[in-house]
Amino acid sequence: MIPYLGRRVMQSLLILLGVSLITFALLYLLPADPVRQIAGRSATPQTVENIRRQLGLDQPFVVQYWHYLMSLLSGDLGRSYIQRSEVTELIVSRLPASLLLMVGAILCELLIGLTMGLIAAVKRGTTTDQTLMVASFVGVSAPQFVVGLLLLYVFAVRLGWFPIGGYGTWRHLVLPSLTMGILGAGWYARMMRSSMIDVLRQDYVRTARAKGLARGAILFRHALPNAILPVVAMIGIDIGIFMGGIVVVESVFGWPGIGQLAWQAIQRVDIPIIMGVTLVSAFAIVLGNLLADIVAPFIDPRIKLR
Amino acid sequence: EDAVDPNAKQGGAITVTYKDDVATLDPAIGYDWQNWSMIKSLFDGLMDYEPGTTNLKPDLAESYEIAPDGKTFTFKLRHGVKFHNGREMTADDVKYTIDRVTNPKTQSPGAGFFGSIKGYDDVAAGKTEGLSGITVVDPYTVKFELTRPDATFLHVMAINFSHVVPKEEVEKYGADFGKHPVGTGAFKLAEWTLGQRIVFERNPDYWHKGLPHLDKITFEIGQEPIVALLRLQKGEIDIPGDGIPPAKFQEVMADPEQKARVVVGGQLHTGYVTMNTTMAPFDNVKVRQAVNMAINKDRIVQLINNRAVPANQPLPPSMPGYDKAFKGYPHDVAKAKALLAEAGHPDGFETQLFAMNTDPNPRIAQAIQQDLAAVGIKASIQSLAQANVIAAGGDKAGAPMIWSGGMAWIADFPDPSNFYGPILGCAGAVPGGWNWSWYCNKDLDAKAAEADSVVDPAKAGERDKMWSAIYDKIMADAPWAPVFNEQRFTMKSARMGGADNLYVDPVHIPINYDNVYVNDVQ
Amino acid sequence: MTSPIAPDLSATGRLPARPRAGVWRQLLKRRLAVLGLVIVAIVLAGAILAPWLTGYDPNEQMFDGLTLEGAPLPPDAKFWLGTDLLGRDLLTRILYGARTSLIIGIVANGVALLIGTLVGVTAGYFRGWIGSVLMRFTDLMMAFPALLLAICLAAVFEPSLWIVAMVIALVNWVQTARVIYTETSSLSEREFIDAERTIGAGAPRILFRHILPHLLPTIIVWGTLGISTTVLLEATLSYLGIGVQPPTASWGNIIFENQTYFQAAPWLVFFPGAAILALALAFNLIGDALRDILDPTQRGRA
Amino acid sequence: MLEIAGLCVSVRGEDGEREVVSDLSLTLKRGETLCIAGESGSGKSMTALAIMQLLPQPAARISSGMIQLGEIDLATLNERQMQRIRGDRIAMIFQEPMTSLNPVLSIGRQLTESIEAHTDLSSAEARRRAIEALKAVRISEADSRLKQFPHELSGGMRQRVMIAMALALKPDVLIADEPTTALDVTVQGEVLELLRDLQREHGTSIILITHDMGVVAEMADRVIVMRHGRMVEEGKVADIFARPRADYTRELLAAVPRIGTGAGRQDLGQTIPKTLNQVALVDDLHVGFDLRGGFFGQVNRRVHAVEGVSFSIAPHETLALVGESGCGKSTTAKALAGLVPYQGDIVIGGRNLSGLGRDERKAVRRDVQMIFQDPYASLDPRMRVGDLVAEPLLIHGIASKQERRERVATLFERVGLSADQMDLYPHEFSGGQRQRICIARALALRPKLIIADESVSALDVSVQARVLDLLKELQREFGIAYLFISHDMAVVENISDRVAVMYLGQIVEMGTRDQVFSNPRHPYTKRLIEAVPVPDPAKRRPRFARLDQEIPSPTRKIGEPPPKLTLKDVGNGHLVAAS
Ligand SMILES: Nc1ncnc2c1ncn2[C@@H]1O[C@H](COP(=O)(O)OP(=O)(O)OP(=O)(O)O)[C@@H](O)[C@H]1O
Ligand SMILES: Nc1ncnc2c1ncn2[C@@H]1O[C@H](COP(=O)(O)OP(=O)(O)OP(=O)(O)O)[C@@H](O)[C@H]1O
Ligand SMILES: [Mg+2]
Ligand SMILES: [Mg+2]
Repeated sequence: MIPYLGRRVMQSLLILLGVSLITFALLYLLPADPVRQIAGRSATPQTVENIRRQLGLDQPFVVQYWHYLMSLLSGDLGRSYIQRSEVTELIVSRLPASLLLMVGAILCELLIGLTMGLIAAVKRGTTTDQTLMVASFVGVSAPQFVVGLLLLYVFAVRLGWFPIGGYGTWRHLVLPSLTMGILGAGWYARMMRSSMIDVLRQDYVRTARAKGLARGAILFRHALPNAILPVVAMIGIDIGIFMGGIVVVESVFGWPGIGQLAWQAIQRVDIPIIMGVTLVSAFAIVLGNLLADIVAPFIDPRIKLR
Repeated sequence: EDAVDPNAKQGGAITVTYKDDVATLDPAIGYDWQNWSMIKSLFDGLMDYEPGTTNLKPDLAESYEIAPDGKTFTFKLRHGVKFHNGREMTADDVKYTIDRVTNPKTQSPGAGFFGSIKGYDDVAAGKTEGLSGITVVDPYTVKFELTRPDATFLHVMAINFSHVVPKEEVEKYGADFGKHPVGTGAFKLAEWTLGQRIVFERNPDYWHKGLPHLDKITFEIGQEPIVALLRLQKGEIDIPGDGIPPAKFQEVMADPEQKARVVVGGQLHTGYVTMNTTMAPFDNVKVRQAVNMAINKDRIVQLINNRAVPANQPLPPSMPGYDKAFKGYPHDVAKAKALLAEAGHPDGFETQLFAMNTDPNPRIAQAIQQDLAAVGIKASIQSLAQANVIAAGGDKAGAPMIWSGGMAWIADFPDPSNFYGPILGCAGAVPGGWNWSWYCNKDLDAKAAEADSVVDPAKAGERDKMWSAIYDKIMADAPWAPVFNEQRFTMKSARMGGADNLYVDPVHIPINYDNVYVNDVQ
Repeated sequence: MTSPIAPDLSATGRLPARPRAGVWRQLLKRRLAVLGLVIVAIVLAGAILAPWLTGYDPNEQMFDGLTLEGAPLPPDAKFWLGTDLLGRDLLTRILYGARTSLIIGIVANGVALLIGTLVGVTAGYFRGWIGSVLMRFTDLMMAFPALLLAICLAAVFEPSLWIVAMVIALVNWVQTARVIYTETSSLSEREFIDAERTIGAGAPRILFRHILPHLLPTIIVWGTLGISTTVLLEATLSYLGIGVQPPTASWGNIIFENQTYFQAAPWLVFFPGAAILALALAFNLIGDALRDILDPTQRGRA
Repeated sequence: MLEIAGLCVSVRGEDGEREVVSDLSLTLKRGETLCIAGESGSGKSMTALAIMQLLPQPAARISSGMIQLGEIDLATLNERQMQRIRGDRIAMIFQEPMTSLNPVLSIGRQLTESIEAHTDLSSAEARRRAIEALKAVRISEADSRLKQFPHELSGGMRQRVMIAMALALKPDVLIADEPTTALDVTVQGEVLELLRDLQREHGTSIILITHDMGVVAEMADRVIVMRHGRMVEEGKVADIFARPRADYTRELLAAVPRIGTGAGRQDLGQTIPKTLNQVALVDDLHVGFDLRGGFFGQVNRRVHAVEGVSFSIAPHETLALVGESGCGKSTTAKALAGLVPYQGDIVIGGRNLSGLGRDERKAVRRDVQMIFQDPYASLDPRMRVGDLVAEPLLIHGIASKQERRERVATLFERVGLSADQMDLYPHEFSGGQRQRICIARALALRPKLIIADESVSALDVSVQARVLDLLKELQREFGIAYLFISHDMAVVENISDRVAVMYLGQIVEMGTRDQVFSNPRHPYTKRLIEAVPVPDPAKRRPRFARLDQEIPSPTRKIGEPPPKLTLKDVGNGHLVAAS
């Protein structure tokens, strides 16, 4: 376990290094000048040059990246060009909200998706099954912005069950999590269905029935843990997909997470923030995959960490 | 001191929402429309404008004196003005403030505004620190010496970059001063939760007695405009800072109750299409004129739900120097075609139209595209992120045509010169500049300099005329096709009080925080 | 389980060629698959025949297409699906938009699938250093925010439909590669692959004739799910100004341009949304059927 | 105890319903063992599943008949009522111990849950009962085993756990569906012994389904023989073996391989001298699998799967490789077939495999073909069998398309299939047919050596007999040499010329068939032979001595290779390891 972790952590660090290098290079190649964004409309060319020099953006790429890497090692993500705050501070202040949303969303999608998949698998071939599978497709195909606004309109404005956007209590969390979750639920429902159908065919399910176990015990104790393994592996991938959706959902619900931060930074070419958020999200993805791999042996003892 | 609104009630709190983060509240750095007016409430400058108007008035300065040659400005400071930290503001602070803004280390985007002060060049080049042109005569008198007469100097003393900051606080917080702003303004910062909320509370020691009216302003950040409007309709907030979203505009205007809470006003804004005068075929004035005639401005205004008025010249109507008599180019397809034929393009030509990618700009670009197609010009649209459009515009061979919307000119200060220098003058026609039509007319540059040396406030009318002439001449060369001047539609909650012009204040967007009040207190 | 035994060979005494062309016929025997085929056919026909199907130009901003206040018109006899915010006929735009969306949903998604499969299969079958390098690269790409990559790529190249399609392909292959990798590694442990090796089969043969057919179900699932995600990703890119450029219509950008109007003008979101859903569902129905048909062990099951 | 009358089970297929069990009646008395024998697909499992009401849904159903357990007619119960019967009054052990236990639940959990489901015992008591059950099936350290997972146990232990699970609640009836087919002879012996013990202690009635007549002879009180869903004969075990009435029963008994009857083979083993023209020569073969661990994933342990094995095979000769599961038989075969890297020398047809170029190796490959243990797993399920058989020809560029097709057709006929079956898929064949397809495929290239790795273990006796005959026939015809791997000593005795016994990666005894079978020297060989059940109820063996410890593991730390055994010639080339 420990050696395995050590190896994985090392690999993860390499991946993060790679991500930082590629991102930095891409941003360097971007045909948009961050300094002109900072300087704004009335700045004189001299002002622009001054700012460029101050930020070290007149240096060659390698030097810039080296400097970035060095300060990164000392835990410094730099200072935002536009917001002028420490990137670390900006990210730290917004990360909890995003993590909360992520947890909420993953819970939602697992809850909805797995339930749908489970029911569909058990009722395989029936109308229920077909309806659920069409529903899962709707989930995958619906634009999140529209879903979010619809939920907001119906449940917050019309019915008043939840607050209209904002952050704070669990009631604020429900609608954004649901919006995020609907997309993933579609994926999980399909995966769960096929893996459950597979498992229900297995001999050990028949053994369980032969022992006279109740249906619930068979489904939840015997079938589910076996069927859920591919789903767990998917959660790692899912975090990556999540990072894409977070931008839209956070902005619809006024959720103070890093998605909005990233979005604004991209719009304004605020390179330190883009770098920071990229690294954080890469970290989350790497961590998610690592966790999925670490959890797997607990679900299926046959799997060895290697 | 101005009179205070006698109907105003004291106290109460309001909530304003914004979609984007508030960047920084450091007056030397903050330079977007959102923090612009917030900074104005936290800090004060030597000069200011009468609320709801574009009329200059002394602010921290009690009075000022302009030498006859227009090169020396002496300001007498108000006594007993205190920073939020309790210390009294003096002339040293004024000098410190301007020195700081012009110091390259500060990275202020507004440093260039102070270019006329003596010693600026040395400071900008990093040779010295501190402008030789600013002298502290006594704690309540400060003198500015300029290298040339500058009629806009009083406006410069009113823009945020010159708002006075206390040295000790700046040094205490260093680069984080923008997160811990301390000024002399009507409000002081009470709370800043990154990404969520900023709270201003009333400055009880504000030198302008009776102001501000509100005890507290809460800015909620990260709210989608549509959601903000829903919340306004439910009475949860008072001002949606990003305005009425287009998708909801008609719903609001169709409801008399809601419509009554919408204040309409002009804005120091012009939306225009630039044509790169160094690039064929736009190097031919006839082609540029043809484009001016091809665009159906009424249709475009209709597209954006009539939230603008068609424009015919660079200056917006509420700007001094606006030429009411100027008729501009009419929408005339036949004539446009004829001009194109004269220019040697009877069958039109192919070109590109750049535009920023946020609604409604792509739509407007498509409308322009269709209008151009009607005269034979096939323009393909490049709808890009703001930064990319700006980059393309600053490259001489980058963009033949740019629709300016979304990045368009909102004046820094209400003066006709502000529409010339960086965006139409030779100074801006450099790589990385903002003169996207690369129009450089040395003659006009000279005329502009001449107009700006008319410093005497008494001759303001004369100066405005000079500027009108300049812009008329520009329109003859037609580097731009002005399209419309955006109107402001500010919506407020029913409890908000104060004159309407406070809600469409030309220099405070969305509203003038210092002077508005709420009706439901006491 | 048993299916009717192959044809009679008494006639000539020679062995007849075996019946291969069955896939189409089998597909046509399934009701749901036929429904899927019909939908795809309609979309294809709509895309190809668009100029003859409507009397409007997709980009023509009609004067009578907007109210005086500049609001779009709801569906009526003149504009069957209503008009958009520029006063253009929505039906016409959806028909023309099908061209873009089909290219994205089929070509871009297909290329992504191809890359993903290639990488996954290579890494899963060969293992060794090629495998590690490929999978580490996949991990890297997975950890990389796709949107950012898309933005940068699209900003470096000039946006055009084909660039957009390639950008989408370049960010979308990663998940497929992961899944295919896992499956290939377990497949190559199967005994019949060993059996192939003992008769001297080379890697290309094993990969193409034996491993690939077994990956088909997975490829089909990810392929069909990918249709709606890529079409929507194109829309997101348009929204960022790096998708297909206006006035070219695509289902995704129709939705994105108009999504804030979902209350004021619901038809602008509903119809293109329904189109995406129908296309994705249709491919899913066909894919499900194909999966069964191509899997001989599933023969004869309903 | 249990009575079945007129049971019909039908299965819905493409072309309507088909009866797979027709009009079956039987009674089972308390404490009795009833064996159901019959060929594959005769409806044995369906009968068992029908009793348990576990027929595969929705395809199969009981179309008529009644199943009476005591006073209750099981066929009329609903699912909930049936849950109470299952496990409690009727328990079942399934064919496949490897897949019948849930891989993600601990043994303890799987044992206690059925106890908890059927009794009001507290969880501590249930646990105690579970431990008792484990002890009853003689699993050592039952306490700590509860925490283990199925994959941590050997096949035999898993099957014992299955039995413990079935017996924990002391059911009235135990149905065991081929409980030992997948196991080694030695383990099979242990399991059967165990069933007998338990029956003696609890008086359980057992329905034992098997196609192994040896097992039937060993276990049964009464026997039912089934074919095509119908009972063809029923009677006391002694009667059935001594005086079979039905033709099919006779056929079945005739097909049973018996130790000591392999005399039909000419004794080539002694007459062929060790010459240079051996088909295959293996000298000091080593195969190890490195296991990684540690911080950097370095190799720290090695599975010594094959440790210094040497043998040779002459044309026309069959060398049998026998030994328990995991002793390295398959690995040896794989090394020969070029599927795993190895150390040592393998010479095929005079060419040493190491040091050959790519093309030469491909050419050698033509001479060595392999038939795998599981015919289903070794055929690509998505290819038509005709294509599969033609594939070797295609790869080696032999014959035109039309010729290939004709050759394949000939091969099909040669192995007893019809040419019109070429367009079917593997799953459309029975196990025996599939194995014949594999043989046809191996023959396509006219190899000099065929490696048959447990190629007949999974087949039922009649099919097995047919396949073995086929192999012998082909050998006579083409002079093919076989390396025949099996753990079934009876089969080995039947087909082999010489026998090598492997234990923990090394050969412990090697000699001609007669030397090994009539004069086994090594204790391990003796044990293997003793474990084979004799298909004659009159000759029931005395109790089979169980091994209490597990088989030692071939996995060792790096740098600690296992001790090397030296083989001693005890006369006429009969090699035995000193022990
Ligand atoms: N799920 C199913 N669907 C359709 N037919 C089936 C199914 N399971 C078994 N059959 C058919 O039912 C018949 C009886 O099968 P059964 O499993 O009882 O045979 P068996 O005697 O146990 O054979 P074996 O010795 O191979 O286990 C066979 O013809 C088989 O093809
Ligand atoms: N790829 C591998 N990696 C690690 N160990 C392996 C591998 N293949 C086989 N082994 C180990 O090598 C040993 C010999 O295995 P092998 O398959 O040769 O046994 P066998 O005699 O054929 O047994 P069976 O009768 O069960 O087929 C076993 O302990 C097995 O676990
Ligand atoms: Mg069976
Ligand atoms: Mg083996």
